Amino acid sequence: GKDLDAVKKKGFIQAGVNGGVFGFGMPDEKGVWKGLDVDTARAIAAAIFGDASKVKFTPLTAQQRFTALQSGEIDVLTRNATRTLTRETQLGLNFVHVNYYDGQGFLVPKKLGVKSAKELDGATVCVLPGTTTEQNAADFFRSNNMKWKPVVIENTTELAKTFFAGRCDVLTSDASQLAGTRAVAPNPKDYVILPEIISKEPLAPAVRHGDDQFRDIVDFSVLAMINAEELGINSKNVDQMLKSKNPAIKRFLGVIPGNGKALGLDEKWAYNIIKQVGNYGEVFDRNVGPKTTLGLERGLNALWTNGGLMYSPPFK
Amino acid sequence: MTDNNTSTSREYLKPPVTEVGVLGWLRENLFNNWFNSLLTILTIYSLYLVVPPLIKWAFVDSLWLSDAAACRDIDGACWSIIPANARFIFFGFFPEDQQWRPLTAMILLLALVLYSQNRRSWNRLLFPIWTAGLFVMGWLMHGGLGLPVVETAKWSGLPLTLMLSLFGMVGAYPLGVLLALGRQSRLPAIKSLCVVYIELIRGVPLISMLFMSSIMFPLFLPEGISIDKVLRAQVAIIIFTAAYIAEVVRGGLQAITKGQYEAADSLGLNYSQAMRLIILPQALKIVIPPSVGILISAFKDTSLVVIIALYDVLKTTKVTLSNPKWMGFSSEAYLFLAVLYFIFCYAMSSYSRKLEKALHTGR
Amino acid sequence: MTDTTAQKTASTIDQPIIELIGMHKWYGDFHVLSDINLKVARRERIVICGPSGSGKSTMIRCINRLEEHQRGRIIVDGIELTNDIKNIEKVRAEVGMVFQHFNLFPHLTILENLTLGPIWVRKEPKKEAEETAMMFLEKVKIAEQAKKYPGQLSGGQQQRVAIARSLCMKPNVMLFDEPTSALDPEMVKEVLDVMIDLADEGMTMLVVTHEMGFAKSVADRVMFMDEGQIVEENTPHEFFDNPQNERTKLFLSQIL
Amino acid sequence: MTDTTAQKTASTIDQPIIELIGMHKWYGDFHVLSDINLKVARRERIVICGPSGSGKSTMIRCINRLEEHQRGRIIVDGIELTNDIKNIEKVRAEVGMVFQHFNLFPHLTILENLTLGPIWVRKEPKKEAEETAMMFLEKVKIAEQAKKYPGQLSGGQQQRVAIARSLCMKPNVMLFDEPTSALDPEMVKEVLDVMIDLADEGMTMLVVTHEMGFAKSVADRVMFMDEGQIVEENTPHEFFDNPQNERTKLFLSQIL
Amino acid sequence: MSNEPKATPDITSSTVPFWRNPEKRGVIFQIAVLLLVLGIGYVLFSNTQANLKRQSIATGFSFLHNEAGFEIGESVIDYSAADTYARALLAGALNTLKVSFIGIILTTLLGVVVGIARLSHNWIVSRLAGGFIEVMQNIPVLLQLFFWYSIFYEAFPAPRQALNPLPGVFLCNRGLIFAVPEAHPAHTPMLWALVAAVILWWLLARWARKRQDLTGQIFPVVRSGLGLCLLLPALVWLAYGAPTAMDIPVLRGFNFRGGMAVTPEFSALLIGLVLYTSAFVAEIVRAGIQSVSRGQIEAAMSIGLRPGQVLHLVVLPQALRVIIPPLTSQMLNLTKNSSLAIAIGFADFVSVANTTINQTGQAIEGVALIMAVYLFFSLSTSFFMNWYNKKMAIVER
Ligand SMILES: Nc1ncnc2c1ncn2[C@@H]1O[C@H](COP(=O)(O)OP(=O)(O)OP(=O)(O)O)[C@@H](O)[C@H]1O
Ligand SMILES: Nc1ncnc2c1ncn2[C@@H]1O[C@H](COP(=O)(O)OP(=O)(O)OP(=O)(O)O)[C@@H](O)[C@H]1O
Ligand SMILES: [Mg+2]
Ligand SMILES: [Mg+2]
Repeated sequence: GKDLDAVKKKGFIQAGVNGGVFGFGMPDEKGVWKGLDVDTARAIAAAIFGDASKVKFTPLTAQQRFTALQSGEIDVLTRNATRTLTRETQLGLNFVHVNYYDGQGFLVPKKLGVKSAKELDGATVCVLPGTTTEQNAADFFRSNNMKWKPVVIENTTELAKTFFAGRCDVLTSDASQLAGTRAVAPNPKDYVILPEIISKEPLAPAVRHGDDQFRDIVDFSVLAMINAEELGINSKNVDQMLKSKNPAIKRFLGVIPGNGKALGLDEKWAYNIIKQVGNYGEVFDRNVGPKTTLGLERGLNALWTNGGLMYSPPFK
Repeated sequence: MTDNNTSTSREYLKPPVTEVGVLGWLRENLFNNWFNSLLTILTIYSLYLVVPPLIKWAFVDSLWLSDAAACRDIDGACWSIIPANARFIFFGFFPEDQQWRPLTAMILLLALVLYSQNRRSWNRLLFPIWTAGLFVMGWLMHGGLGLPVVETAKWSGLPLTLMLSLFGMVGAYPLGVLLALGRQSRLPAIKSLCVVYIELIRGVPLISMLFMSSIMFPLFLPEGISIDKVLRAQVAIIIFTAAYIAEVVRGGLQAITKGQYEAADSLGLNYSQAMRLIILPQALKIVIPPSVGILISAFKDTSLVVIIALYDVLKTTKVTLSNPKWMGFSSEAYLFLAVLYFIFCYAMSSYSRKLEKALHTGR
Repeated sequence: MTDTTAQKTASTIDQPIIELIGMHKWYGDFHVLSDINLKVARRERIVICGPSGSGKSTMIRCINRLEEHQRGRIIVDGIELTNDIKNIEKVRAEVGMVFQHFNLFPHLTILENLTLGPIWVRKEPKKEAEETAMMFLEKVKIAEQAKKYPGQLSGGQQQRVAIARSLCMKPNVMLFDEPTSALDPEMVKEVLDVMIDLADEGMTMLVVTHEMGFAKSVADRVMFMDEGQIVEENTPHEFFDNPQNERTKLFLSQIL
Repeated sequence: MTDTTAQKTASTIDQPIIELIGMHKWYGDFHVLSDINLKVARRERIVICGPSGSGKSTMIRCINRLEEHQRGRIIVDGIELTNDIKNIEKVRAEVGMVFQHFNLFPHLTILENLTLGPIWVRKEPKKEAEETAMMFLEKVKIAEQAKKYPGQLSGGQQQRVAIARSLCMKPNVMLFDEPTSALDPEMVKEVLDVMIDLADEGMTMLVVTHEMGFAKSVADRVMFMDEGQIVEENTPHEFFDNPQNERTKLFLSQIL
Repeated sequence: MSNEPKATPDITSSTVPFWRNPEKRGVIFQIAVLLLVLGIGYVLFSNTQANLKRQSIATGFSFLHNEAGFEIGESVIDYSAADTYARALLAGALNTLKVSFIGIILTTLLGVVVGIARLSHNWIVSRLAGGFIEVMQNIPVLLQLFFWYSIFYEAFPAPRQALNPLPGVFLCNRGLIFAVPEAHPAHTPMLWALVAAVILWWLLARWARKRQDLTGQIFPVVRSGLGLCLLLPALVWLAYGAPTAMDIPVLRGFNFRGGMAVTPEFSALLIGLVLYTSAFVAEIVRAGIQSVSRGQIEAAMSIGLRPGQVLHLVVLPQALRVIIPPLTSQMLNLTKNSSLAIAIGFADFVSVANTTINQTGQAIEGVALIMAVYLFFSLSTSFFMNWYNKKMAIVER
């Protein structure tokens, strides 16, 4: 398709990322991009070019992200965007497989003694604008007949600081970010995440309408990471796995050709992803997992075999 | 008067003590009536309340070169955030091994500024020197001709701030001059177009222009064509600044007497010659000080590109602050930025004041 | 003129109207005026001249307290100038001043310029103030310009308006600080004419000027100042024909 | 002078160099010039005088199209002034103009002021233009100031430079609009001397001035304008000694 | 002399080719430029149309009637998530107006004070004012806003530890919350009484002027006017039995209920804008006062005017002419800069429009709305200013 051709001609893929969310898309002290979304984009580059470094990142605000994609400024959007019906239809986008299942929740200081989100009547709530968060929160409070006051701040950092300083009683955001925010609190133990998850937030990469081949490649790049984890392949053992007898693995890694041709890619595309970026579990652990500052559990993002939602269709 | 002129020998008396010296100065400047005395005492008292704790926080109890963890244990300022993150704050995404390039470019800029700050160097050479300087700076930043190319998406931090304002000014000036000439034009259509442009742009905030460049503009272009984000913001800044320059230049044009136009006409110069050789050289010289003022605002205004996710020096600092390690030290970081901006702007504004005086007295 | 003034005037008829006794003034370290002694009798016309920077302006500005003196006494019509605001106000009501640069109020019409003082300081009804104003405007031969703004008048006209403005306050003394030196030559005469009329009517006048013709024809006494001192004073006749002091001679040789 | 000009000059030698026929001009509703008829022969020197606002400046400014006329014809050296830009350019190259306020270009040196026209309009090489310029500067006796800026010169010097600037364009006619009235009296003579030299060399000149001495000694004809019309014209002798028109008489009585 | 203006030009220009006729050249040039501008406009427009269609993006302003579905932190009018986008935007616009209006008043006051302080004979005061002006002018306002906001939420305690400096007044990181009189039927008549007092004041001023014209006596109009404004409402209040019930804020649940609150976002924005702009205003005021020459003041003093009268009758009328035009453009700057509210969470027009763009995806309409609203503010101000300047211009020769 034309988008893929254009990307190949350019020699790199232009990915829109968040730029300010720790663990998902943010530059480190050296200016190197880090995060789950960033690694997803790298995986796509590895699939197309066999080189995970052939990707350039464009940081985008919430308002810019869709026009940037529509106008062709970026080729793929990997910026914690929730897949919704309107976005899919009215904005002319195609979302691919979810790379992070999220849901909106509430973070409160322990000392308030709040046990449930239903007790939040009259609270002041810190919200990050530009996502579905504002609307979700409004819906939740309305449906439970509670009053509230939003404090809407554009910038994640500013918002977190504001919350810790006690400007708001509650911080609402996607659960992933709540954990992240709590992790950087002056004293993380003073804060709890309330049990209610008030929305479904399947965060997925998106491409624009018009090039199904490219969409497939992006979709399967995400799936390949999940599939690899299912198959037990990771960046360290991928070379040995090339010798595996398992036909599923052989097909996956392109030892038995076919998948690559079907996508219009090199047969080693999946191998390249795993070798250069890692499987989903690795990427998760590296960026947001329990050992990182964010310290997120796998939860919904565990493999289906472990009670999560991550499930890959067969690669054949 | 010499001493031998005896008829009226003039005795110079010392003035009463209350008029001169420290006492005189104090009386004259601080305590010349009860109201001023009260004011003085109140001011000194409030300074006493504010300044010592501030000094304690900023200097006595502070850390300058430590890691983030050490900072959590002190009461004072944690200036360490700056040196620890200096690379990213100043140069952002610019590849580390190429970092010398923006550094050289900035030093070059500084040298150019220092050189042209002296009015004696305002001669025919100045323009080619600046043109060459800007080209070299562009080359250093972008690469090519032997240097690896660094695309604009990676330009960030202080160089981006400087480039946006500098090229904003350089780009806006010709446009502004054209608009000013257009606004003075006798042709009604041209005049109204320019008036509409100038008033429209001056009527809206810069961030709406930036929104336009970042959200709306991509939709204006034909399918498949896209313009770099930095360039779009740069264009928005140019379009915006040009309107203000136009008004300043118009002031300069109005200061040129009708006689100059007539003398040019009667020599037989045509419109463009008269403008180029007679009117603009005079008008532009008059408006140098207010132009510096516009440069200052342009420099300050580039900080608004944070709102459209460009990594100028304010944004790189904010990114540093979103790193959990350094999250708590925003006051220090903001103060540092404030000082940085202050130094640049103050230098420019005091220079423009000096210039204004110099141009006012001399021809 | 209010009743009290009239009384006081009567009681002090033989006293000098202006008296400066051992007056000194400094600007910071700089000794501008040193030991000035001066008595001006009622109806006396005094011309003051001297080189630039000699302190002429400063001296007459001290008389209506536009500048503060630091030592010695200044007594105007029996009122001594001290820090007392009441006294300063009284003296200023008594003394009219005309400046080199006219200092008309550009935002007011000629008529309003003239009535401002009478209305706000002397609390005259507007109508009355305007009548007086028109009278003085006629006197300075400029009545037809009453509705114009100062910016629309020539320099000579402006200076005449300025004189009329002072006269509207019915002063007993008029001070002039180089009233013609900012004027184009052809306008000097019209202003001097007005001043001569004024002198003829018996106004007490202190005039800083280099118009020696005016001095000769009008002045009762001419004073020469240099370096902050009154160096010489004499009748015009003696002063011009027979100057005593070296510096006066030098000055006169340059100016005549 | 280019070849074509020379040819044309030859072929039109007995024609008037400037001809105004039934020329009218309005500023909006205001009729400034009405039915002006004027013929200027080659080498003729004409002085124009008249009260302020009578339209003298406007008339000579029409001749090099600094103002546009609305009716009648203006023909300069055989070229009629119409809307045609080419013609306007030609006429301006033919006609030099000197203004009351000199209008030198303050950002250029004297020499640059003089060479600007020759270089950009007549496309002369710089060297040649500078040589010519120096020649004319010498002629107006000011060659040593070539490197200075106008702001550093006295009024009289500036006006002489302005004359030289016009001459550098090698005009056939020179227009002067009160060239001496913005000058201090002591500088008038130096400018008039230059103009007299010019007249002696046979330059065609139209001079608006009130310097009657100049008119008497130099002019071939003197014209008197009032209310937008040429009221009287005559030889200087007749004009001054025997004016015909009442208004002329009144004007002369005021000015002489 | 005939008085036919612009009589038929018998200077025939028909023979001149059009490219040599300056007027025709001008017309042709203008047409060319207009065509160029229209052409560019058309290309952009058609591109946009094509893009929107291709990507099936909704267009038009019909979204304004849809339910907004988001809350706004503070609003002058009643607003809830169930209202339309149009109402949300209106609430945003009113918030912009609110902060601009209060900001303009405070800026003017502070600017005048600092400007006068800059001219003070008191060395310390004038230096401090100078320092204030330099610091404020030379730091980007956005940075200042961040700074003030962080002061607000970091320096003040939580609601439960709220400072209570006066009874009924609480200061905490939720803002300044204070008691207001409980709603009472007396309030409307009191308001009318105030209006009546203002009208009376005006009549009084006219009467005083007339009396002064006639008798020369001066009446203390300002003092008696202010007195009226206090007295009349107070009388009405007494007539209604002097209701003293107050709506006192109390801490219930998370927040204070009742009373009136000024939020930190609003305060930070206000303080930031006021401090920043007042530095510029101070310079304008200083320049304006200095533009009145010393001679004017001396002349006024020498006709015997008191210092207060000198200021009121001579200095201010002249200084204001110099001050007002640049002052207005500073006021406009303040209004435009209030759009930075988006960075610190105050729900101004831009911030609401931004959320709207984000939820509806209709960027073009959103940005167009933003521009239109600010243009409306600016242009109406300029029209007023042009009128004012014409009226006040000092007549010159
Ligand atoms: N405000 C001031 N501060 C300091 N020095 C001053 C001030 N005003 C005047 N002077 C100095 O005082 C001296 C006397 O000034 P003054 O104006 O009285 O002179 P003058 O005789 O009126 O001269 P001129 O003929 O130039 O008006 C001068 O040397 C002047 O420089
Ligand atoms: N641009 C203009 N618009 C309208 N009226 C004008 C303009 N220029 C001049 N006038 C009027 O035309 C009349 C003639 O002006 P002009 O300058 O030709 O007079 P002049 O004879 O040169 O007088 P002066 O001796 O004062 O220079 C005057 O009444 C003047 O007010
Ligand atoms: Mg003096
Ligand atoms: Mg004239």
